[in-house]
Amino acid sequence: MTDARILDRGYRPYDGPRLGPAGAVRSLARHTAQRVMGLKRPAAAKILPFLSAAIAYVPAIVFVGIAALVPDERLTTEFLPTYGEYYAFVASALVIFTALVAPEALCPDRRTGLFGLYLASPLTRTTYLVAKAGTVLALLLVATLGPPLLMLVANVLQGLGPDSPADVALLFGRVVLAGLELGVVYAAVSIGVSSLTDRKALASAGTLLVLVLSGVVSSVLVEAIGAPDWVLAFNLGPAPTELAQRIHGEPGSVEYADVATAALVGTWLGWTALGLGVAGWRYRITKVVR
Amino acid sequence: MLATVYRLTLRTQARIGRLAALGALGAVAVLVGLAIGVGDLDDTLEAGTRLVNTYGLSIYAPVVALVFGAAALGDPADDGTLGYLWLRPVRRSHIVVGAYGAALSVVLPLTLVPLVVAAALSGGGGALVRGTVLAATVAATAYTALFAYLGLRVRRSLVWGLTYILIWEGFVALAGDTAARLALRSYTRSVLADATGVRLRLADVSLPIAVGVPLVVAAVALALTTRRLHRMEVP
Amino acid sequence: MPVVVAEGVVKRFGATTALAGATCEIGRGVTGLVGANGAGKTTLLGLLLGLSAPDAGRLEVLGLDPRHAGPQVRALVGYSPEHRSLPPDVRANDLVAHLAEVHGLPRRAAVARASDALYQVGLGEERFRAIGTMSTGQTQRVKLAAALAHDPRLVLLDEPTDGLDPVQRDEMLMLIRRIGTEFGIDVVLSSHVLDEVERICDAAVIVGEGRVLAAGPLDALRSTVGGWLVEVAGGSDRLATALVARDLTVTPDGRRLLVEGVDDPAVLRDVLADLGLEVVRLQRRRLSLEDVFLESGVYGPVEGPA
Amino acid sequence: MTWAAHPDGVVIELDHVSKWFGDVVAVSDVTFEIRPGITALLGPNGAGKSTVLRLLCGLARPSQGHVRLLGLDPRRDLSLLGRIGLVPQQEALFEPLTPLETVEAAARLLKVLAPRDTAAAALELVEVDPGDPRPVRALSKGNRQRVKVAMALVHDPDVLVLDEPLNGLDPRQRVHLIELVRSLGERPGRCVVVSSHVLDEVERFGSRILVIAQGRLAAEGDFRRIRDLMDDRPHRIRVGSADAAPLAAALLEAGVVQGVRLVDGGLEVETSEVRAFRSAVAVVARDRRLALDEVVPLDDDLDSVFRYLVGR
Repeated sequence: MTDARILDRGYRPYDGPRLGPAGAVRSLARHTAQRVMGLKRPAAAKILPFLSAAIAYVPAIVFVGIAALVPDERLTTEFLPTYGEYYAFVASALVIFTALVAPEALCPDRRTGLFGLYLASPLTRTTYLVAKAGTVLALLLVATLGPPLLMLVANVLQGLGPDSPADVALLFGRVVLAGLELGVVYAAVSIGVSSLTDRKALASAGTLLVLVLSGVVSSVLVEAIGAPDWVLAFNLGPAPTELAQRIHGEPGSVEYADVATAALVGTWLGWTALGLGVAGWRYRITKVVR
Repeated sequence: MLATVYRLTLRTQARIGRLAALGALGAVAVLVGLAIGVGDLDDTLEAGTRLVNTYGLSIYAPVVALVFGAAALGDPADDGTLGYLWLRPVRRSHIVVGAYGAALSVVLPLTLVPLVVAAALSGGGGALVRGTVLAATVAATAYTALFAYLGLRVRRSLVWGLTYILIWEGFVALAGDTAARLALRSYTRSVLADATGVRLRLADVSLPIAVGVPLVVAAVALALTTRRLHRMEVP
Repeated sequence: MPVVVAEGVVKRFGATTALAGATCEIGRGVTGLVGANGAGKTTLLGLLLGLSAPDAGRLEVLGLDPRHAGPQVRALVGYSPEHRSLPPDVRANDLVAHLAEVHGLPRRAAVARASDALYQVGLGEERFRAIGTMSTGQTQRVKLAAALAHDPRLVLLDEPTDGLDPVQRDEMLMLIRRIGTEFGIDVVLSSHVLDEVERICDAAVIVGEGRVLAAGPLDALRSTVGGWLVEVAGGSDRLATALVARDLTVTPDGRRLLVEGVDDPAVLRDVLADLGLEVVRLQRRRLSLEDVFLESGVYGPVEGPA
Repeated sequence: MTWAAHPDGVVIELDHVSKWFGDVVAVSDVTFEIRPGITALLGPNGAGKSTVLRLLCGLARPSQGHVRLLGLDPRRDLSLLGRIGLVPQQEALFEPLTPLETVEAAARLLKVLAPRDTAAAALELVEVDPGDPRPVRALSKGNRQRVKVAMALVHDPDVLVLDEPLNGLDPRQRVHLIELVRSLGERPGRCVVVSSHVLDEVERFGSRILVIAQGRLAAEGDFRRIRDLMDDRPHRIRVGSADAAPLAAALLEAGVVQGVRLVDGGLEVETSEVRAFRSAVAVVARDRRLALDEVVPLDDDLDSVFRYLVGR
């Protein structure tokens, strides 16, 4: 046996499996999620995303804590918020998180030119956008679906939740639907705005502006000009939360008393279609500098 | 020479994106003015003045002045085209005045039109409109000059500018009279208060001073900008 | 089997015709793609990657038709664009591993090959630094590693020496040469610096006004045209008269003399020896790629509407 | 325009110039003079070359020492700026303007008579169509580069500084611009400073070079004479011959070479007495009736000179 040898350290070809476009979409999604949450990036990039996501969980943890510590069941059911009302507590955290996720997911690729490299890979403009939109939605669901699910599980474990499995399943369905509803509309709007510019600061400001302006304009139109009440449904602040409460079969807030659920669903569809439509159009026409 | 710098700056800075965005902000002022006018308020002058003061003079005018003022010389300094103005046998003061003039030619209309329309629609009457015109003009002139200097002095001038508008003028200046003296807002606010007779917080400066001080501030800012341009190392 | 086959490829963007019937074959090894600005080079690269479809003609890359098998082609091709196109706040090894994965490699293999590729392009421990902190030279190497990590069969490089200083340029050119030979990965090098193409390419494709004006191995393109270049340190005119006396035709070209009509080089040796001149250079004259380029009438269209 | 002619025609003078950014020394104690004609400014990335360039035309201020252009200080004398033409490296232009408007604006600022016509002429000189209605935003990198050159020529400057002017140009445009700059360099009294990394093209501008490495002046003058000064680097020359071995022996015997290597088609020699070798090679071959059909120097082009001066 020779006791010495020199291995060829030169270039080694690869002959293992190749995963094709599906692998590319998964990888892009994972890389984007890491980038948005600041992982594998300087510490400062982690603060805002984790902070705003965490704020969405704090009330849930507190309520679960109270339900566990306070023995008197009547008090807890009276005092603690219902699943629908929960969103009102975390509205500001949701808005901040929304204004962070999509801009960080979409804008840097175009600004640094990495988008051009992605197009030179098995990804196409469509699969790229699908992967990015999916990631943005998944991250937003962490903030819109996570906390109520946490409360549901905790309540069921402590026996506070509904008794029969059928009721639990129904409640679970409603929690998921409400979480999805909020996540989708906020994802769509923020993706739409983020596709319009390659500077994430502008995209974040733009997203907030759209949320605020939709409120200002709709309330001014209704109160000052006397437009019909359903116009309030366009307000991206309270309307999605109102729809979430409707999903849970709870009576919503007073202003929306005489706004039909159909209107709320209609505007929900409208905003979602508008956001995704704008993004789809922008990503089809973006010229890549080669 | 000065006219060439003026034309160059005007053509490169008046970009659709910025005009649209600030136009939208201006439209909000008009909408709220309309809301006041249509609503059955008893004292529209009071409400109109509050609108022009809180939204117009405290946020809208400074932001418009910041966007175009800081960009007048800040953008060329960032992207390197400043060299095409600087490496010329042109007095530095001509460059500064030309760029400032161009910025002002955009800031003035963009500030005056929405605020005056809002003032008129709010039913505040001639006094409010006159007050708005004078106050907005003073604000535009002073803020644009101040931010022109900022744009050349620091990088990321938008962030520093917003900090000045929202934090320094928004909070610190409310701490007391002496602090208020160091914020342009108290002067522009005094001009409005003087014209409309509506009492506004920390707006107790006489008209000549309320107009004079901002103009002096503008002149000093332009002088500093000229000195800075003369001594700086063009990227 | 040629790596790329193009037959009568036409591509129009609105009013301008970017490619008007380009036909050529790109073989193994390192091939230079040269052409005037706006002559269709960038369009051709885009078609090779299947990013846009030709209006007419046939295109084949690695045996696949990029129009229908775009993703498959791009999985086997590495591309390093000209412009600065890397995120500054991501570490080099993370980015290269990610791009390898996006090109179809499983996670484990991607991380291993990324590290290996970064070594091959000469990046040591700096591959763990954020790309924003790297010099132009290092960034160009990261781009090259990103194009190699997924073991492509073909690499398209667009101005890889852009922004490098002379020593860095030589190192990058030697590296590209190694890729085309040692690594066994074919390279298409798009560049405006013909001297660099001439130094490391086996063949070249000259594109002009949307057509391929000339293509083939460099030796064939730069056919020897006869004639000798002679340069001496002083006494050049005495040399000229002596050569004319031997009824050779002599035309001065800067510090050198172009001597034609020489059938046996010994005559040059003898004249130089007789006059005792200092021989700085004695060389057969060969067309440079630049001569071939300029003579092929490569006048890119005066910028019509883009 | 008469200018205060420096006594012996020196146009640009740096005297013990140093430049610090914070505690980073970009340029340390550099002294040189540039006379009319074309001088190439070379240096590795990050070695201070671009800082020297900015000091030269007054964009930057020396921390120590002084810079004189045509006898004047570019940082203080505004009128001097009307005699300098600079083609900067960055690509930014006044995007919404057309090529003609861009160059005309420069002409006006430079107090040129008939700015519009002079601008049109400058554009034609660099082969850009003055009538092109499109804003420079829409032009290719090559054309934008040529608009920048036109801006630097419109006032017929006495000092022309070009920072990597060939960037983005295609081969034909490069040849044309090299010829243009050469002709500009021939105007008496004008001094042209060109910086570029593509040394094969720099050789065509001329042979005078200034090399900046690690913030200091590494070499100055005609690069061929610089090469000859490098006696620690023997000249490597390829000699083509069918009788390679006997010729190698003969040359060794003649004592004009220090090292020989047989290669296919001939031999490669190393010699430190390059002049002796050049005089002997033809004579030795003829006397011994040995074939000699090629003598090609391998390392006296600018690329090798630069590498020896600066290479790691």
